[in-house]
Amino acid sequence: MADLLVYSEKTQAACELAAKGREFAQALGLGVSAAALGEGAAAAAAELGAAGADRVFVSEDPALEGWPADSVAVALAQIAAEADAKVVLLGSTRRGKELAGRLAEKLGAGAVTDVNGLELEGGEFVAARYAFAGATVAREKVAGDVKVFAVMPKTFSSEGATAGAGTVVTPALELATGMKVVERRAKEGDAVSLDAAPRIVGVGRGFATREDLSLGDQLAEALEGVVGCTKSLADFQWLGEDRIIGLSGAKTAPDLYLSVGISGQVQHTVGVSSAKLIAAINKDKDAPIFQMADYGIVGDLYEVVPAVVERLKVV
Amino acid sequence: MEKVECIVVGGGLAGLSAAYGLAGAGAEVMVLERGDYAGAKNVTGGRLYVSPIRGFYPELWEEAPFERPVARELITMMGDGAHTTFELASDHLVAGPPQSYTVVRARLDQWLAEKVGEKGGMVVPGMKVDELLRKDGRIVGIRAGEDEIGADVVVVAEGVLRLLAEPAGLAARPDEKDHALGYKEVIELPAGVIEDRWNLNPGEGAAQLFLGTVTDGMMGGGFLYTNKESISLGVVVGMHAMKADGREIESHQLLERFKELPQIKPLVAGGTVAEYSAHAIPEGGIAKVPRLYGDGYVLAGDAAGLSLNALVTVRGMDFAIASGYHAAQAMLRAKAAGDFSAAGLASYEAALRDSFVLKDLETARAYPQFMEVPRLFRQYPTAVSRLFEDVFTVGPGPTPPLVKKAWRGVKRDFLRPSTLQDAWLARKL
Amino acid sequence: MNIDAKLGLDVFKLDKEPHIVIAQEVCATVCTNRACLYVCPADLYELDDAKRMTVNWEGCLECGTCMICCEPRALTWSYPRSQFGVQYRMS
Amino acid sequence: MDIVVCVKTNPDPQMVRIKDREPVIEAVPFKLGDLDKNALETAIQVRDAAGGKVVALTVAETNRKIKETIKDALAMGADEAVIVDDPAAATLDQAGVATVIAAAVKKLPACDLLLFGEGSSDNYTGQVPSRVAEKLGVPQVGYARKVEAAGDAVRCERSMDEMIETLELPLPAAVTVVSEINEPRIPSLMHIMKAGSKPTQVWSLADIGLDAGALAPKQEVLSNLAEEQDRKHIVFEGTVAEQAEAFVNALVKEGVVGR
Repeated sequence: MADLLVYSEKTQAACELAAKGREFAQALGLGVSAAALGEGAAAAAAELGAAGADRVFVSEDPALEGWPADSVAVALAQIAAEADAKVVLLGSTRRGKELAGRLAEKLGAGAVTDVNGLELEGGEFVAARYAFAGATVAREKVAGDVKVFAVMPKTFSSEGATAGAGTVVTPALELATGMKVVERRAKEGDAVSLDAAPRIVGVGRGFATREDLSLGDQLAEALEGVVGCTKSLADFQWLGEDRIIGLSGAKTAPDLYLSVGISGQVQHTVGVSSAKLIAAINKDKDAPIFQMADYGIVGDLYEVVPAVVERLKVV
Repeated sequence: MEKVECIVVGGGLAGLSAAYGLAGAGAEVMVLERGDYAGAKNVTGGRLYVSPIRGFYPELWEEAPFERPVARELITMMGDGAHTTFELASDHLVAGPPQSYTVVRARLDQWLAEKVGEKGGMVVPGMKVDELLRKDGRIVGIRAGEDEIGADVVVVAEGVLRLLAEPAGLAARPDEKDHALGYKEVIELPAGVIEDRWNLNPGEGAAQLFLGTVTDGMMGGGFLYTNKESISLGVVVGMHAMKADGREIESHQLLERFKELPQIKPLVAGGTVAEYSAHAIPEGGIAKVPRLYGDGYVLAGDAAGLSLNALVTVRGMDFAIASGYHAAQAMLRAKAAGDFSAAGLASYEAALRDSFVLKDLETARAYPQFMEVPRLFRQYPTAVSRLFEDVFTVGPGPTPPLVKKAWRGVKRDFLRPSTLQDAWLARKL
Repeated sequence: MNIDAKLGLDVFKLDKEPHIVIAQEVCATVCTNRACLYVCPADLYELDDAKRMTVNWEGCLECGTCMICCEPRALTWSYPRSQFGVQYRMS
Repeated sequence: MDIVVCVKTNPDPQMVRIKDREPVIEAVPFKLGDLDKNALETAIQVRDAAGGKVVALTVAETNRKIKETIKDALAMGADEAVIVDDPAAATLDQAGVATVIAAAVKKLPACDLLLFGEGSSDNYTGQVPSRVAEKLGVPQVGYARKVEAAGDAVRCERSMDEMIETLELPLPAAVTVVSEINEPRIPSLMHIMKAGSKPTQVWSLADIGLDAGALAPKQEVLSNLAEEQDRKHIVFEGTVAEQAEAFVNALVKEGVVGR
């Protein structure tokens, strides 16, 4: 039986793909295979099964440590052959994107990366992704026997997934990587993970000084969220680059995105357009951010933010 | 020092026109333009009079990316609570080769830069010139960043602010008394809507000027030009007038108020503002035109103060193109003679004196002074509207004869000592 | 439509360094009319809490009106460096 | 070290505007991608440290514009340029572009290091570098923020989601860089003037042994429109306290706070 194959080095992202992949697979009469590779693969197998995978190909081969694109691509190509995969869904993380082209090339497949919407239309996949620096959304179709889609994490949900059999398969892989790891270290300083945060406060040029950003911190604290920023604040070195949201930074999908002092240029908003709820505080009623906001306050952030923080304390 | 025959500072219409002529004749020419492309830093109100320049580079104007030929000319006098519009719709405006076209500089200048390239000229965008190099009283080249490049002749077509010409001693610092601020919105509207609103045949355009309440009585006015699928709507206001006004009206609010006027609002209804731009305009007239050439340089376009606000016709781009053309011709003569000194380049100014450029500016010598008349922008637009209001009014009682109605209005608003004084001044126009 | 929204329509390539610098001494002591506050078509000039003049040069349309109108010549005014500043697309 | 930097010219994305949901690219100038400039800057620095030369390679329809934009790469400091002229370049998909690049690289006398930006400024797919690496059978590292020559290897530091990795790849290798790796130099006037005399070769597909028929795209773009946002657009008015009250109440009601 032909399969739909899902893989991401991030187990959560892989589970999301398995859950949605199961829907696609049912519509197309395919089975669902998942691959779990590298460190911790065995542990992920059960989760993938619960998320919808019928079979989970597991390998902790040392050549997969650190997920080098060359050996992961070899492993996945072998697994895809074994599973007779017609569709491969990858997580569009940095590693996943790097892998997508390489794997697609091995499979002779067309591929779409940074997918933030994937649907079946008349039995054919149509993928959506941003183009022109986020100004537009391109809808693309892939021809050929095998298709690869790298889907951004959080595009789909694994909640309420129908479990698959989760049968563990241990493939015989022949792997080698040309990459030598010199060092791996955790990120220094105030590393944050924006793409996992359920509530994000975005700060921008409306803040006059670096010190004033403490208002944003207070707001984030009151919301139990994290602070992200526009590229310009990182350019000023007011905040680290890992805080950037948008085209040149994180693409997020929080439950709440609250922008403060951000006008809403598309290069930034492309990173939050998948948020469930968008709220904005800006002094300019015509700021483009309000055109994409569910709730807005037109006002001086220096007055509004403290008031909102106070009010949040009594929720 | 690296050297080329000719460096043109500024890829606007003056600079590109000079470069086109030079490159076409085989001279080595390099245009340095600080914008990302020619036209990226340029702003026009919107209209180029092509008639005066059609003879220069005739092959160009046939295919230039103009917006619309102007088939309708409108002038609106705006008073408090009333306005009067004079409209000319004449076949002669567009019969045969049209007299004028609306233009968008980003398109026109980019295209002309490409034409210069096709002739073998080098256009370098994204390159700001920092200094004109002087040696022994002669302009010998330019400095851009750390690079100094020499040239037989530098065409100084840097634009109105003279950030290079003034420190080099070639022209005076721009004075607020001789300059106006022009700024505008480009508002997108479908072609069909534009043609309906201004009663235009498909493809044809309108130009509309507004005097009076637009500038709140300050020297200046409003303008509206129809492009292919947008209109340019803006305000020109004298810098000196703004400062002398004393009420400290923020300049940008004038345009917003203009747009909200009941006469304007329906014209822009449904449109989408797509760009906001501003530029300074030289309005000093012939009296403020500096010496146009010297050892190793010529001045062209706005940098030379070549523009003319004659109230109903506002010109500058045609002067820029003409000055560029004549600059190129003069430099080619200088090259042939091997003399790039002031004497070798003197034919430039002579040619401009023989042409419409300095002749029209000379004819308009009195305009800048006349523009200082405050009544021109406050009382008269209102008075004109009141006069027509009287003429068209039929009241409850017996209506006086038409001539009497008109005469009463003329006597009331026009036959006054101040007005007669203005008329005396206007005789020189 | 307010002025910030209008400027938001324009393309600005932002430099890290300002191209307009105000000589605070001159501005505060010599200037009598503070014309920059109202002549600038982009409304970029503001007095801060300490009544010092500030200019939000990032939104500069490069028209030069402030420079021309500044009587005490308190502005060091240059065009933005190569490849920076406003880039008009339809003006 | 012989370095090949793959560059692509695109309509300047900052200048592209949206009208009736369609991108307007008419009259938008073409320029090298910003990330391509980061890759070029990296190549120039590695060359200046380790010796060798830098070739800028692009796949495009040959016209005056591409010749001018590729000159920007030469002005920045590339030693040579190669334009692979494909009249159908605009419709090639990533697999097609990778096929052309790989074939062109094979025709070059030497290539130790292939550098790319992490994505192009228009589509940003990031696929081409890995496809090229696969076609050439060389290892690859994406998202490098530091690249140095290390003997017959290249050492890269990159920032991944939770960790910083330092990796060494034996040459030849492919590397993509991110924008924070450097500040690309703005070419000086003198360098721009001299760029015109640097060698620029134009190769046809036949020159690199390819046939246009073999490059048929596998991807088809059905539409490319600005997104329609389906949002509530509720703006709270009143005093600051009233605004804050109504705002927080709305967030509570939506279930995003106070659970």
